[in-house]
Amino acid sequence: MFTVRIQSEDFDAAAEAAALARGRTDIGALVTFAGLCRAQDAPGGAPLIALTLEHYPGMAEEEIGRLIEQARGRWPLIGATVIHRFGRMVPGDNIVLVVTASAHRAAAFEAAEFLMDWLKTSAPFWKLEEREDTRDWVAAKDADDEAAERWN
Amino acid sequence: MFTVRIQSEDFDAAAEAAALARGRTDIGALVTFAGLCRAQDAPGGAPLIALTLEHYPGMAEEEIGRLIEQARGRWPLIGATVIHRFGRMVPGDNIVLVVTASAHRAAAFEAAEFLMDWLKTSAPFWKLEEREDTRDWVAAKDADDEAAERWN
Amino acid sequence: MRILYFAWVRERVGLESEELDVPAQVRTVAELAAFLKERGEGYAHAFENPRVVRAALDRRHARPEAPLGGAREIAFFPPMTGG
Amino acid sequence: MRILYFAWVRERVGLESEELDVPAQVRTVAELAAFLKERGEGYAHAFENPRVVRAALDRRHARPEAPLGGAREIAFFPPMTGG
Repeated sequence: MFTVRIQSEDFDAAAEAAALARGRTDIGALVTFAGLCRAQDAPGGAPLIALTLEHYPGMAEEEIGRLIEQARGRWPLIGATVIHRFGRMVPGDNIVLVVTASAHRAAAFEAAEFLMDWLKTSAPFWKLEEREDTRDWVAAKDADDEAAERWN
Repeated sequence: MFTVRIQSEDFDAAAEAAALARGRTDIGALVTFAGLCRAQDAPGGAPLIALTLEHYPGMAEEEIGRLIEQARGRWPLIGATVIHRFGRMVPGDNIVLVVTASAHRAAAFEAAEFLMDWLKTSAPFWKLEEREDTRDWVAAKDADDEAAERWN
Repeated sequence: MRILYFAWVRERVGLESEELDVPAQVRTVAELAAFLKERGEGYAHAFENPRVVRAALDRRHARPEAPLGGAREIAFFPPMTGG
Repeated sequence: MRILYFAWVRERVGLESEELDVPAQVRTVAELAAFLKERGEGYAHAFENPRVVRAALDRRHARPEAPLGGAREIAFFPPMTGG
């Protein structure tokens, strides 16, 4: 089962992982990654009040679907679920969920990392950070590009 | 929060991950690994009926605690939970849970993989497999030793 | 052609999307960005550093040299920061 | 000294644990394994290939050459297969 959802509502990581595994006896490894909104990026910086995620409807689903297809070509996945939220979030809120299921742990771990690395650099989402006196679009990080490039 | 539990009862992966994140705003990445009992190891082999996990009470908790200390020395972890079950399990059942929480995804992913790799080779647990006509202790895999050694 | 703008490209242009008749001599993504840059102050600001503006043609990432071809939709946006 | 056995080492020895007065000349983990091997058929089977039997002294992994020292508990078991 391979699923992509782009939604403003929160998700239930546990329920999504359980849904992938339910009734199956061929899954040996289930990896769940949840990305959350943090209050502070840099020590001493002004705390984050909220994050607004803008996305490109239609393309976001399609691009993540293409990433899942690439992951399936590289690892023997039994299932994967990716959920990415949009809209306004406050510290502690869920932003993104990746669940991967495979017979063995290396495939599940690597596919989850691959999906997260590429989500960051190729899924059409943009973060706007609100702090007390500022409102800034987050700049893309070179470290994220490098994380994605390591799979090439 | 760092927790080790060795138990015969099932665990709730979702509740454990939620417990690590509850009320915090400094966690950016939460990785959950669940290892499950599979019905079949080799294609064409006799299906597994059940798995019995034997463990060394006392040492199991202590050894996993030492692994968590090593992981904390290598990655900036905010929290980690490891639960390993013992007793008889059937295909589809949970066996082991590792949850790691960190500000950033690379640390959370790597620490979870490190803990799983070392759990396999150094935590005192032994699997007995029941198939229709056989009852065998699982042999340790060279691949698992190699997976653990890559962290050295 | 339908043109979409996202994040600070959208804010600078001042539009979420628009329909535009693209002149025949504008053949690539980069040529369209250069054409848009001349349409006013907001566009000039959005495309002031064309190398940082990314594009997608019919919802697939496209390089600056990609031909517009028969694409019905093009989007311009900053490097992505989701996940 | 308290001696524990796990998995197929336990099954072959036929005991989960026992208390034993270890002779003074038995100083290391390997020497104790060799000493146990002579105690009967089950022990001989359990320790037939001493290199595959692992040990823990007071609940910490110990190499064959590790001295027993003042340890109160030693465990013998096959390579671990948890996780």
